[in-house]
This record gives sequence, C-alpha cells and structure tokens, in this order.
Amino acid sequence: MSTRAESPPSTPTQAAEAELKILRSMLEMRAFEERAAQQYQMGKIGGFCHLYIGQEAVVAGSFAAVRDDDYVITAYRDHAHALGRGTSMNACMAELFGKATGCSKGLGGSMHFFDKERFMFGGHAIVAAHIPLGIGLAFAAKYRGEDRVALCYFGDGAIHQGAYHEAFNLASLWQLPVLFICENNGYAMGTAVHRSTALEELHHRGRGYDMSHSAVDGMDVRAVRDQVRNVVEDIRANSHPHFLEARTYRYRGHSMSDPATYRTKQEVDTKKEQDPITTFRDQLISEGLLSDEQFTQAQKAARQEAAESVTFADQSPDPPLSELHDYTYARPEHE
Amino acid sequence: MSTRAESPPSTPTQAAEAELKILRSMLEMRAFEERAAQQYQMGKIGGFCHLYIGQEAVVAGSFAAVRDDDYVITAYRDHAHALGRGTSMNACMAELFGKATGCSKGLGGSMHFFDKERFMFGGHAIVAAHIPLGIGLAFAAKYRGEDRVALCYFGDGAIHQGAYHEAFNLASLWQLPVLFICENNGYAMGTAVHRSTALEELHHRGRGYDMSHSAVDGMDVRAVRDQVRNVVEDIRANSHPHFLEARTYRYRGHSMSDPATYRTKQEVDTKKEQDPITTFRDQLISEGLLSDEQFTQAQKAARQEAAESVTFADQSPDPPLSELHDYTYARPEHE
Amino acid sequence: MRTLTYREAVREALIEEMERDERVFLMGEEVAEYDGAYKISQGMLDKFGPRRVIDTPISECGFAGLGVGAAMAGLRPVVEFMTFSFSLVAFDQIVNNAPNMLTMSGGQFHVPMVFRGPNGPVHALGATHSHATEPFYANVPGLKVCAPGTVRDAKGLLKTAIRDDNPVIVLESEALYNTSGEIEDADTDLTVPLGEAAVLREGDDVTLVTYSQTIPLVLETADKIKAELGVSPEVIDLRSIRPLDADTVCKSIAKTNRLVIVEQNRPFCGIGAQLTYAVQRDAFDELDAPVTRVAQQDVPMPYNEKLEDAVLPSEQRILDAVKEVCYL
Amino acid sequence: MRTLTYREAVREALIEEMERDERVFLMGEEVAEYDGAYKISQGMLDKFGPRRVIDTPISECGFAGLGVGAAMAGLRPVVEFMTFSFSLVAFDQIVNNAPNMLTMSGGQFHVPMVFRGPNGPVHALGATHSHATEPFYANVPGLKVCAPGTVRDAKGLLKTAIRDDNPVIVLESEALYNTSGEIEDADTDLTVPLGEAAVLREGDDVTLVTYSQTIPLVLETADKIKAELGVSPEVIDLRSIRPLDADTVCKSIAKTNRLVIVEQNRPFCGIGAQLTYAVQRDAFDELDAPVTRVAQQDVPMPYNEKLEDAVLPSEQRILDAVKEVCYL
Ligand SMILES: Cc1ncc(C[n+]2csc(CCOP(=O)(O)OP(=O)(O)O)c2C)c(N)n1
Ligand SMILES: Cc1ncc(C[n+]2csc(CCOP(=O)(O)OP(=O)(O)O)c2C)c(N)n1
Ligand SMILES: [Mg+2]
Ligand SMILES: [Mg+2]
Repeated sequence: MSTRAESPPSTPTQAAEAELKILRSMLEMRAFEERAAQQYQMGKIGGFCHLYIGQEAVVAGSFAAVRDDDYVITAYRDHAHALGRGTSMNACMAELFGKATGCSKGLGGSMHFFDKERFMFGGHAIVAAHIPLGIGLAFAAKYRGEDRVALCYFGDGAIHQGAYHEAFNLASLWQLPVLFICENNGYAMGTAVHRSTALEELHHRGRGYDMSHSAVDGMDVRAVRDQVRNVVEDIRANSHPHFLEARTYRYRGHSMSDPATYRTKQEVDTKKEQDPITTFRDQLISEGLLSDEQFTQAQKAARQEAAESVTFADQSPDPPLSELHDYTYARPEHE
Repeated sequence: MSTRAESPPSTPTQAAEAELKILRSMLEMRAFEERAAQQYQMGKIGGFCHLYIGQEAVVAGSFAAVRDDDYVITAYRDHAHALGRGTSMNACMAELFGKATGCSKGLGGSMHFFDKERFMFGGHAIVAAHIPLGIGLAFAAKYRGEDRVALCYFGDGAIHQGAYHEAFNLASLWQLPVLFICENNGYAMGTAVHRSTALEELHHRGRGYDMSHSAVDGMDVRAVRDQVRNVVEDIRANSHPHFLEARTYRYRGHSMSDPATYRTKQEVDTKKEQDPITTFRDQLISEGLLSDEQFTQAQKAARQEAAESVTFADQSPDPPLSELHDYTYARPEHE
Repeated sequence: MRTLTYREAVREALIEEMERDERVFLMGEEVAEYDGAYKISQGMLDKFGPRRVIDTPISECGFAGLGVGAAMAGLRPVVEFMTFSFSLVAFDQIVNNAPNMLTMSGGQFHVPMVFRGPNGPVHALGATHSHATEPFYANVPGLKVCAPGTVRDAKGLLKTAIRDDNPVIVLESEALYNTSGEIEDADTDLTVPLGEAAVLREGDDVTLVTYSQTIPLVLETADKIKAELGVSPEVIDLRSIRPLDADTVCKSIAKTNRLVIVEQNRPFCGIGAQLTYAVQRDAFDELDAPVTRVAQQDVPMPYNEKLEDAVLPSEQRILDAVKEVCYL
Repeated sequence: MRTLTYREAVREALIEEMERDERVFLMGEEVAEYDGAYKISQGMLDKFGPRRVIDTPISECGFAGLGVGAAMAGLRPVVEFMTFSFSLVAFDQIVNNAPNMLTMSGGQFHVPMVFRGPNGPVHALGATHSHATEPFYANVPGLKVCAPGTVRDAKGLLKTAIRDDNPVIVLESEALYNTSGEIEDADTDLTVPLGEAAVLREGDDVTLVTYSQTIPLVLETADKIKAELGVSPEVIDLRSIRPLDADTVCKSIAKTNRLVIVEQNRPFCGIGAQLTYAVQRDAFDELDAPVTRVAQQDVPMPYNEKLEDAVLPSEQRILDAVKEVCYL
C-alpha cells in the first residue's frame, strides 16, 4: 500500500493548513445541506432526507485523522460522509435529484450515497444493518494483510438492534481493525436516548464485549480528530476494534418531514451555542491562524459551490429508462 | 393470586423434606434421560434429542426457589424443565415418541415440550429466539399487575444472537420481572465458550444493559437455589431483570448424534467428579438427612418410573391423521 | 354513514378494540409520544396512557417476540412496524415463533396478536425501504394476512384481526393513509371477515383483480378500459391474502373468461402467482386466455422517480394486459 | 467418470474453488474444528487453515452481513448456514443488503458471495427446523437461487455460484447428502450453468417437474406411473429456481400437454405457483388439464413421523395427481 498512515503534520504551516482544510470541509457540508434543505422544500428531492447539520465535527474530525484509503461505511444520514471523503457537491446534489450524474447514478438517493473510488461503502437505510457490513470491510482488510482500518458510523438508536450486537461480538472475538463511531445526537427520531436504554453512557456497551471504548465531545472537531488519531494508530498497529461515542447534536428534525416538537427551543438554542463550526472558527481566529475575512471567504466559496451543484443537478439527465434492468445482476466484467 | 411466594421452609423437618424433594427431582431427570438415550439408540425417538445430564442442579435448584405459577421458558434442552415443573414422565416420554399422549400431543418432539397448566411455555429450538418471548411473559405479568416472575433459560451460545440483545435491553429499560438464567455448560455444540466471545465472564454482559448480574456454581444445587431465592425475592418486590450465569457441564454430546470429540476424556471425568446428584447426596448423608438405603430407594423409584414411561409411550396412539389440519389455526373457542 | 380517511379508520379500529378489551395494547417505534411515524396513533397515548401505548427502541426482533410471548400469556398485542420493510429484521419471530406455536404445543398455546403497519413501495424510498412483504408472509401456514385497500376495510379488517385468535398480519398502505371513503357510523361495531374478496365494480368482459395501493389505479383505468377499448371490466379487491378467496375470482371468470391481476408486489412467487394457480385449477375451462399479471418489474427499486414509476404497475401496463387477454 | 456422494461433491467444489481463488473463504457455525455439522467441510480446516475456514459463534445475522461487507471489499465469501431454517434470523442481510447493493450504488458495488447449506424438511425436526426457504429467496430480484438435486449438480452448481458475481443462494438437501451418483473425474473443471433445467427422464404423456429432495421420489414413482397407469412420464429437474427455466418445461408440455409439479416447499406462493404462472402464459394452448401441484400440506410441520409423512409429497399423492391431469 503506498498511502501512508496519516501522521500529525510536522511543521506549523502544515498544521495550520490541515486545520483550515478541516474548517473548509465543515463549511462545505453545512452549505451543501442548507442548500439541499431548500431544494427539498421546493420538491426537487424525493423520499427521506436526513441532514447532518450540527454534527459536522464528527465526520470532519475523524476523517482528518485517518488515511484516504481507510474504509468508510455509515447509515442514511450520509451526505457529510461522502462530501468529507471528497465526493463532489455536484455528484451529491445530483444524487439527491435522482440524476444519472449522481454519486449512485440516481438509483440510491439521499440515504444511499456510494463512492467506490474513495472507499465510501455507502449510506445504509436499515438501522444497524450496515454494522455487520462494516466488520466485513475490516475482515477483508485483515484477510489480505492490509493495514487499513474500517470506520463504521451509526446513530445512538442503532445500538439496540441485534445486528449491532452480533457484529460487535464478532469484531471483538476476531480483533478486527474497525473503529465504531456512534454519532450520539441525543435522539433516534423522537426518542431521547434515555428512553431507549437504561445505560447511562452508551460507550459502556463496549464492556459487554471486552472492547476498548471511549467518549469524545462530538461538537469539538479537534477533540474528535485527536481522539480518533490516537485510537486509529493503535488499531492499525495492533488490529482490534474500538467503540467511540461522539456526543453531538442535530439542529434539524430527524428528516425533512419531522417538526421535532419533542425537544424544546431552549435545548436546541443551547446546543447551537456549541456549534462546531463557530467554535472552531473562533479558536482559529484567536490563535491567529484565520482572519474573519478568510472565514467569510471560505464560507462564501462553499455556498457558491453548493449553489452551482443545484444547477448541475438540475441540468443533469435522468438515468435512462433503458437501463432499468441493468443493475439487478452484475455482469461478468465486474470481476 | 392464591399461590404464595416460595419462602424458605420454616421447620427443620420441612427443610429436610424440601431438600429430599429436590434430590428426587434430580434423580427423576437423570433416570428419565438415561432411559430416553437408550430409546433414542433403539430408534424410537426421532429428530434431535439433547440431554441435560450433568446440568440438573440448575433447573432443580432454581425451581425450588420459585413459585409454581411463575412462568418458565427455555431452549431445546428442555426435558428437565418440564419434569421439574411436574409434567409426568409418561407425558414426556410419549412426546419423545411422538405420541398423542405426549405433553405436546406428539407434535412438538424433544425440543418442544410445553405444559400450559404448569406455566411451562415451552422448549424452543431456534437459538435465542425464545428470549424475546421470555420478556413477553414478564411483560404480561407486569401489565396485569401480577407479582409473577418469568424464568428464561438459555445456553452460553445464545448470548451472541441479536434476539438476546434486543430482549435484554428491553427488559432492562422497562424493568421487567424476568430472571435470565444462562446455563453455561462450556460449549455450544463443538464451540468452547472462549471461541465465541472475548468476554471472560458471561454474566458481565449485564453491564452493557445496566442490569444486575451474578454467577453461581451450577453443579451445586443448594447454591443455585439460594442464589435464585435471593434474586427472585428482589425481582418480585421491585420488578427488574437479573442475569444469572450458572456454570455447569453436560456429560453427553450436544445431541444424541454428537460424539463430542472436541473435549478430552479427562475434562469430562473431572467434571463428573462434581456430579450434582452425587455431591448433594453426600451432603445430605453427611448431615444425617438421608441414608444410603433411602437414596438407592429413590433412585430405583425414579428408574422404575422411567421404565414405565417407555411402556406407556409405546402403547400410546399416534396423533390421528384426521387432525393434521386442526392445529394450524386456533378456533374461536380458544379464547 | 360518514366520511373518514384511511388513517382515521385504522386509528378508530385501534381505539375501539382497546376500549373493548383491556388485554389489547399497542407497541412500536414512535407510536406514543410522537403520535406514530405516520400519525396513526395520534392522541392514543393521552387516551390510554403509557401502559397500553408503548414506545420502543429500534428493536423490531425484540418487541415482535415480546408480543408473541405476551400473547401466549394471555394478552392481545398489536405490534406496529414503522414500515413492513423493517419487519424483515424480525422475520424469524414472525414466521417461526408466532405461527408455529399452536402446532408445536399440541394446541396448548395460541398466539392472538396483530402485526401491522404500512407495506409496499411508496415514493422514492429506494430498494431497502420499498418492500411489499405479502409473499413472504402469505407463504407461512399459521399466519393470516390481509391488506385493506379501502377506508371501510382499514377499520373492519383490523378489528377482526385483533379479535382473531391467531397471528394476523395487517398490511396497510401508506399511499392510502390520506384517502377518504364512506364508512358506517362510529357506533356501529364494524368488522369485516378475513378471507372474503369484494367486487368493487361489476363488468362482463375481463376480470381485474387487485388489492391495496393499486386499487385507485385499477378503478381509474377501468373507466379508460370501458371508454377506450369498449371492454367492460369487473374489478375485484382481494382484501385478504391468506386465506385467499379464489372462489369470488372464479365466479367472475365464469362470466368474463379473462383475468388480469394488478399487484403491488414483486412477481416471482408473488400473490398473482398463487392466485393464478388457484384459478387455473378451479376455472380451467372458463379461461379464454392466459392469466396475465401486472406486477412490479423484477428489479430492486430504483430511487429515481421515473424509473420507480416504470417499475410499478401503471395505466399503460394494465391497458396492454387487458388488450392482450382480450386479443385486441 | 466416478462415483461420489452428494456430500463429497459439495466438499470437492469448495476445495477446488478455494484452491483456484485465494479470495474465497468458508465461514459458518462448526465448519472448521467440528468439520461441519453435516461434515461437508471435513478436513478443510487442516487443508486451508483457520484464516480461510472459519468457525463462528451463533450469529447468523452478524456473519451473513460480514460476508456482504467482505464481498463489497473484494473477497468472495461462502457463508454456510447450518440449515437454512437458521437463515431466517439473518433474513434482512440476505434479502435487503446482498441483492440491493448493486442497484443502490448505481452499479459500483457488487456482492459476489454464496449462502449455502441444507434446506427443506428433513426428518422429525418439527416446525421451526423444517423450512423450505426457496419461495422467500426466489421472490427477491438481485438474488440467484439454485437447488442441486444430483451429485453432479451439487458440485457443478456450487462452483458456478462461487464464480458468479452476484449473491447466490445454494440450497442443498440434507436428505441427499448420503446419496451417490456419477460425476466427472476430479481433474475436470465441472461447472453447471445457473438457469438451465435438466430432463432426467424422457416421456410422452405427462410432465413431472421437481427439484432437490423429491427427485428420488419422483423417479421411483415415474416407474410406477408407467407400470400401473400405462402413462409415460417425462421428469424434469429444475436445478435453478431463480432464474427459472420455464422454456424447458414448456417444451416438454408441448409434447405431453400435462404438468404435475412435485415440490418440497409449502404451496402458498411457492415455486409451483410461479412455474404455473409461467407455463400457462407460455404454453396456454398446449395444456389439456390444469397444472397440479404436489407440495407440502399447508400446515406447520408436525413432529410425529406419520403426520410428517402425510405433509410431504408421497408416491400416492403423485399418482393421484397424475391420474387427475390425465383424466384417469
Ligand atoms: C430496522 C429499522 N427500523 C426502523 C427504521 C426507521 N428509522 C430510520 S432512522 C430511525 C432513527 C435512528 O436514530 P439514530 O440511530 O439515533 O440515528 P440518527 O437518525 O439520530 O442519526 C428510525 C427509527 C429503520 N430505518 N430501520
Ligand atoms: C439460530 C440458530 N442457529 C443455529 C442453531 C443450531 N444449534 C442448535 S443448538 C446449538 C448450540 C447452542 O449452544 P448453547 O446455547 O450453549 O446451548 P447448549 O446446547 O449448550 O445447551 C446450535 C448451534 C439453531 N438451533 N438456531
Ligand atoms: Mg440519533
Ligand atoms: Mg452450551
């Protein structure tokens, strides 16, 4: 494998550039989804659409700490995972629009963003059903003797599914190189975490599998990055699973159709004060690594790109009807 | 509810009689299954047949500590559970023979012993699939405001199934009155426990659900009884689940067709030295509660009854072919 | 008579049966505090309290199985799947525990319970969320399966299902939740028997059999068939899938001699296949043309809506099928 | 040519494909140290080591899903279910993840893997352990399903399945594991294509279609049919369930004009229903009598062996069906 393990940038300039890259990535996620929300309201996007707004630090921080060829798999709240991996806004917006130029050719939709080239093994819509797939990715890496790590993301609601449990036990038994990241945003649809389990700290579930586990402030992108870097280094060296609970928050409803009346405005407002982008911006500015203007510039660029992706998606063609039967079975060339 | 909670017998004579009852119960289980093994070899019993020989202290001890109207449900290794509840050897042997006089009318077989009158909700053959049913029993009791406890037995292999996990989380979340008893006999078919999980002590799984848990020597019938008595008293008073791991051993193969070459003769011999019946007999004799002769007498009686159950089963009729379609749907009278 | 939506009809059935029988309770994801993902159970938590309207974690296998156990112990659970696509993670509980208990226990334990929720492809939800699960469940003896397609049946079949002493799968249609229809007054104890198809429109030349979400499409197309092809269609709603009322279909065929089945599910081993078998057995000499199905195209459901439309039964495909069986 | 048992044929296929392709591995309960619950994989742990022959805990959902993920990442897993009755706890992985991935990813991720193991009722295992799962899996586009019924096919279909780039369900038959049959020499790279039925015996008067464990019964009964009824039966083994080779059946019907389907599965929405639909579409004018199925009785499987025998297809029921379609 030629790509090297992501190691902390060695010079101050490199370090600063790496942090700005993280910021830009978060801005892109935010801008893309705000635009997607608008397009959804305009009826351009079908089905379910789950926004990641507020949670960006989890993906941005963890991706900054791993290699580009590490495997990624997640649930249906997956826009940020694709964007963070480098899938273009164009391909993402086109997918939401169901267009042939989409990252899943318009056949997957919001919940099923895939990008094989970037080792993004998909968003998956059956709660927890992708967690066994995630350990399968880790299994494949280990089977081939690669030092890849699989990152498997899921929500706080997913840990009550049987599929989660079976996968966790297998990962621990076979010491598979997988980082489980529970994006604990406090709710599974309308169900607050404490209404789904008697357990206080979700990552303590690791105890039932003799699996190492930890929690991190998922609103703090540096904390996420540093914690993931530490853990992944060990996973890569020693091959084992780890259960990381990232405590975060989604500002929007569960999906576009959810008014989210199950939480108070005050709760949401308090959380917005910990906004991962604002916090990180303020840190960078106070450290002299970023100017106000640079920030505005970056934000503008991200918004511009998002706006352009709408045009791209609008102008893209539908997948041809003639291909309707072409995706049911792989043709031998696939091998 | 008229039946009272089983409380420790109050006089020494009562205590002695209760212990002798436990001994007789274990002798009956043993005698029945030795006879069943013989009949299986003679081709009189079909399908799979899993013997409980060596594990008797778990059922005998736990049943001695609960009420007759507490609910019981277990897996396919279920002969002892039915016998311990008071289902006659005749009905059990007839079930193995597939006869109309069997405890499930010959339609269930070895893996599916049921006895509604005795609140025995069955042996169940899909590993762990009955654990959700077990919490359903506890749910029903709680829903109706009864102070019944549900006893849900399963093997060490069952705790890696999704059904187990989901049921455990629900039981803990809703504080259902259920005692989970993991009959850890060291193996799931040919798989030694340490080959199925990285966890050292199975009952520590309780930690992942914030559920109280404990382990007990499952070869010591008094230890099982006392531990279950303590736990059940609390469950009955306060309604909550508990995970009890009973460490035991099966002398025979997994089923009648398993030569069990995955363990050494020495291991089996060592375990046989801790035989729950012999141990208990010796204790009772040394305490002057039992004579050698009484023991031999009881053993003979049990064997006699087992032998007679074969005659009964042999002479019983098959379920009538005319009833083939009568068990697919319940008729309204059932209500 | 009055007008209700399908959603209200389902809710009314639940409320009436819970008022009638203390043993009935409703359990599922978001059914209580959230009022139901599709608002079926709106207001029911307030009415019945958290003891009988119960929110669950995302644990379909766990709470489906809990329902089976509670039913064995004498309750009458109604388990809601947010959609039947999610019932697949609880499959073993539904097909192995619920329907087999009566047989395995020699008749001692019956399982009076209902599994219900929306079923079938809706709109742009993609391959994993668009399952029409009826062929899976209809295959299994010990289960009963129905698929109400009208407001009246939404209430009447569900009430019958809750009173039935067996596990009954009630497949609702999200696509129909907002539709309105006539129904008896609230004080009528409306039940609709399982296993009886309904003739929705009488006709002479071709029998169109359908159920659930394709009913409106078939009724509209029936007008066109009459107007454009000069063919008079008889429209039958199966209502129940298992037991399946082939008799009503055969009676119709005795008149029309032609059958087109319009079905929301996938074709291979689907409901149309079973009905075709029954019909060619019982009305072999009456059929003047092969039975023809208009089912989903045999592909995983694509997200893009034009492709999705092409997968689902459509007016054009029904017209073509009618022309075919009428040799037009 | 030489003689092997069906069990040996399956094992030989696994060994040859694992030798041929480093990406192939075998995973399941008791497949390694125990040599397989039914001894299919005897000796394979010694041969390939624990990296490629892997014992699992009792976690069908977990390791089936692991297989899907590993296949997406470029391996070619063979997942053994101890029996397909246990696949039901992994149902969502098999019907929702494996077959939908190619579509949902717009063609990027294919899932080249095999789910295999014994399927169908065996003897006195009772209701939960006797499932013939083929109708469940055949319903699902994106899956392929085959059910080898001869020693040669046991090897050849499995080898083809392992090389296929799609998820293939290979339904073996425990009842056949000990049967022997002729097969090409070991050095032949024997593959049997998916989707081609085989004519096992030629005849003129009635077509008997079957597959898997009922093949021996049908062949024996064919002799009786000839001897006792003076009717000459043609016997066809479907071999593949999906894709289903209706053409071969229709060709036979063009000659015999009569079809009896003998199937190990349950009737409702079963394989016979699907085949009947196809046949009455494509050979409507050739059929002189309704298609008749001899399937399981439509009840949960009872333990008692006499009742079990009455549930399963039998010589008598086949004879009756043949008489019926031949109007004898
Ligand atoms: C098996 C299954 N059950 C139910 C659903 C419906 N559903 C979709 S998302 C969701 C909530 C999941 O919450 P969580 O895991 O916390 O993730 P979040 O949405 O908060 O990111 C539910 C119940 C589903 N998709 N799959
Ligand atoms: C879901 C499922 N998978 C596999 C099996 C086959 N099987 C029956 S018993 C058994 C081992 C169970 O071991 P354990 O839970 O320890 O119980 P024990 O037999 O030791 O009492 C297995 C794998 C099954 N019945 N159900
Ligand atoms: Mg959440
Ligand atoms: Mg065990």
